[in-house]
Amino acid sequence: MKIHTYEKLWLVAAMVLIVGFIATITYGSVALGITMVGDQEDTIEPGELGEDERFDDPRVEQVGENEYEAYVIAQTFIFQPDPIEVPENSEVTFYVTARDVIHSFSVVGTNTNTMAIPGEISTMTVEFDEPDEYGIVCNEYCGSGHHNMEGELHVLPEDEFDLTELSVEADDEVALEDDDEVTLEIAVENGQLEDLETTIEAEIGDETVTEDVTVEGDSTYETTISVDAADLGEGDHDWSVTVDDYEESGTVTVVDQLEDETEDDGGDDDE
Amino acid sequence: MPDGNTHELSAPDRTIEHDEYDPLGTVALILLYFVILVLMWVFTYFIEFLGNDPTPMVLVMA
Amino acid sequence: MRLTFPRLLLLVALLIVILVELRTVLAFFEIELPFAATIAIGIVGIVALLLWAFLSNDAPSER
Amino acid sequence: MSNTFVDAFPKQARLIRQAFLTSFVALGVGALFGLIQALHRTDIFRPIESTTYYTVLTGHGVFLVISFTIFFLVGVYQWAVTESLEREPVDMRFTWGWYGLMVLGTLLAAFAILAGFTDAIDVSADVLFTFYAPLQGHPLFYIGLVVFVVGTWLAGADWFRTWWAWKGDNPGKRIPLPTFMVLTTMIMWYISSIGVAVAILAFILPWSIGLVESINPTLTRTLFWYFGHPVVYFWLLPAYLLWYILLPKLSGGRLFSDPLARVVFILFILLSTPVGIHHQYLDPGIAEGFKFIAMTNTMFLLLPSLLTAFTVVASMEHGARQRGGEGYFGWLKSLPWREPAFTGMALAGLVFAFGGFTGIVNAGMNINYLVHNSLWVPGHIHTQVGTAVALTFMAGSYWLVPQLTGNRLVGRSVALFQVLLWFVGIIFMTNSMYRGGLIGMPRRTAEPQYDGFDFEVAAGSVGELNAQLALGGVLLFLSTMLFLALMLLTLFNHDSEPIDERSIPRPLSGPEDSPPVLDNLKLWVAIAAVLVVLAYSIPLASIVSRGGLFGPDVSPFPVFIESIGDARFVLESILAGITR
Repeated sequence: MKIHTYEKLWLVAAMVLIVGFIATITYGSVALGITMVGDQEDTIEPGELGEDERFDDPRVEQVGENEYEAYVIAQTFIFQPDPIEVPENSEVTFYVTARDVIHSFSVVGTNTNTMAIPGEISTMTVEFDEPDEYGIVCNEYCGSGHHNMEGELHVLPEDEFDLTELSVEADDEVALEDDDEVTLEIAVENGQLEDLETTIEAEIGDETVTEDVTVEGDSTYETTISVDAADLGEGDHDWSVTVDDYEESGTVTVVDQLEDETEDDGGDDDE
Repeated sequence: MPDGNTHELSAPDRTIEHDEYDPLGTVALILLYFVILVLMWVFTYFIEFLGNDPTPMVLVMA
Repeated sequence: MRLTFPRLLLLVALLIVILVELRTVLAFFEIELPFAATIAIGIVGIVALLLWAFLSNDAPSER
Repeated sequence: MSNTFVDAFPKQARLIRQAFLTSFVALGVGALFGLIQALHRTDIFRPIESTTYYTVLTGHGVFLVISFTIFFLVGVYQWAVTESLEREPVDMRFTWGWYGLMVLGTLLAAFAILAGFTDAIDVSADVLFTFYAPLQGHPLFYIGLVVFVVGTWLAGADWFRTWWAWKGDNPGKRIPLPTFMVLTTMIMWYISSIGVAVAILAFILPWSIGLVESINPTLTRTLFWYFGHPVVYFWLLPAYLLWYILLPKLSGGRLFSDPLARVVFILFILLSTPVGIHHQYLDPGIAEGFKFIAMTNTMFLLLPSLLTAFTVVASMEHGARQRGGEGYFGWLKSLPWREPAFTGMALAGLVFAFGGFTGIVNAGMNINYLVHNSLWVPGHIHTQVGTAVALTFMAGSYWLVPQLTGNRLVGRSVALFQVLLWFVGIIFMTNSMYRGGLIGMPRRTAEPQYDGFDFEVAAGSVGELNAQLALGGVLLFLSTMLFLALMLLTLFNHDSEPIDERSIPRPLSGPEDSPPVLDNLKLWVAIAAVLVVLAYSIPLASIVSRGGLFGPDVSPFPVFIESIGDARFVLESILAGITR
């Protein structure tokens, strides 16, 4: 075969170029440890995400000292959870799946980018150093509302980040006659692994009750705070419970006597 | 009439056969292309891509 | 005319293209050329090219 | 006495004219849709709703990359086979038959897509060119695609038949280069289009008409990309054919090396197909190892293109030197830049060379995180298919159409302006797409901005990128319209003769310089088949064993009746609210 010397030279140069490209990619994979989204996770029934313990409640979970896992569902045309909140200086593993059609989970301006395919779970472990706010977009066409599909990822400073959840149960109406008490049943859930030292501050009418508590890691602290209805007097009383930045509030009505049996009297009670 | 629409594809001035032809200009152009490709690749991989953190990694657990 | 019309057209096209790409390259080296400046440079460049091409009595160099 | 193609083969010229006409109609509609998109997604002018954007986008993709390119391909290939074998098809009725099938397929798919513009007909297929299940279009869309592909299969059979007949009359002769290119392209096409045929016939079509309930999205997606990467070479190879065959002639020279041209086309048979997984680097459910293999294959697929760059440029240089060119770069001045057919193809090649770089980035496995599905990707597509291919086809038409009609090209200077306008337009548009892609702007979306965050542009602003994209789109549209107008005028320019005749100069280094094994097509088919089996059998087996042939109970998501989609969305949102 007659090939010009220059062309042979170029053939060699072309091969060098190709091998050089492959070598760069290999360097990224092996030396830097960049991994591809792969087949690490088993498949999942997209119609039964509600029965899967990871995806029944899309959320961020702490699994190690600075290690977190985020379970994310992409569906037409939202991401859950939204926003996703993680602390700075953390390693976060995203588990992403789709409920209906093929979407993507792409953190704008970063290499954190994966397809979200119904039946499959993508995993990506990334490090967040500094506090920042990122947008998340779906970059795979997923139907007529595709352009509205976005979410947010907040990387919070350590002192602003927690996995605390506050819930309060309280009566709407309390009767004076039985020496009843107005009670607030408070549950503080600490999703982080470290103990949470905080103060529960409850206000009912003019009364203030505070309680210093330590909620152990990955557990829930429950307490009940009560005030004599007589001290409050008849009428509407606002209450609120504050734990760190979380607040729950409501109104309790103290009445002379409960009128459970009288059906007509609920008329004003719109709430 | 020589207007823009009637000019012939001009005939070669001379004939050059395979053995007397060295594509020097092609080599010059294509090596220039080679250098540009390498520069663009290095830039895109090491600055654009590796600077686009965070990137999915195998992380050594402490 | 120093250049034939087709060649002039080709050079103008190449000039615009180089300008667009050069601006991107400069931006990578953190030299930001404002939008208006780019257009100004483009117009100056094209006018200069046209003047150079037209303000000459040489015959076109087209073979 | 003129010596054009139409003088020698009037019947074939008629068919090719017809194929080109179909191709150009698709080009016109596709270009109009492209203009609408460029103005809509940059929020400059919005005659349509954002939800309708995706109907336009589907049409733009299908009409341009299926109808425009492939109808032009069959035209060029019919010309190449007829011209280089000096022989008519065995049975011209068969030839018209496959053309008719392709038209029928196009009309069916086009109906399904265009009906999406009106509520009066309960049909639409806003599934884009990639039609990823579980998005579901109207069955007519899929049927149209299948009919179209069958048409192209028969076209290939027709050319093989012509070649076999020729071989009977010319025993022991080497296959003429243009025919060799046609046959090798079609072999690649047969191997690769099996993927999309299986995806549609075995899975998507039965599912879209309700015969099966569920689908494995990863499987149909993988089968699509099994076809989806080689199809880009199906668009590209006719452009390569024109670069190898026409460009040397137009430069005033001869093809530098026939043997290397053959090697290049054989490499495309071997390497085009076992690379499709590089479109799925970010897909879950496919192991990293398979992705790495696809990556190395893809990188080696650069080789034929890099070789082409040398051979074609050397052929042009040969022409320039024969015309008196001197020096390392001075010879460039001796090229026929006033000839639009030449200038168009040369600029297309230049854009292709640099667009090739963006393809390398796409092919690089982990760097794909940076650009996957961002605006970078349509930037790449528009430099490659949208310029290397489209501009070569347009420039080639400036030489071919006079050959096919016997009429002189109207407006040669305008034609030169047209190709330069395209060149400038594509740079404006793709430059902004690349820059937008690098900062994370997604492709395939109707809106430039999101509510919750802003794109951070390193230099300039989002508004500026958008303006540049829209300007490029407008220039490209104007350029297309100029081209179509010139073609129309040339068609009716009866009292004239083309300025050139049909002969193609023989190569500097001819087929006699290469081993005959290059022409052993059966051998290359066998090796290609082995490579495909090696690259795909294990990934496909893994996908099927993971998700099942018909998937992990994935229900369809019809986009052809919009109200259903919306109702479903509301329902999903409520459910999502409850489960939280």
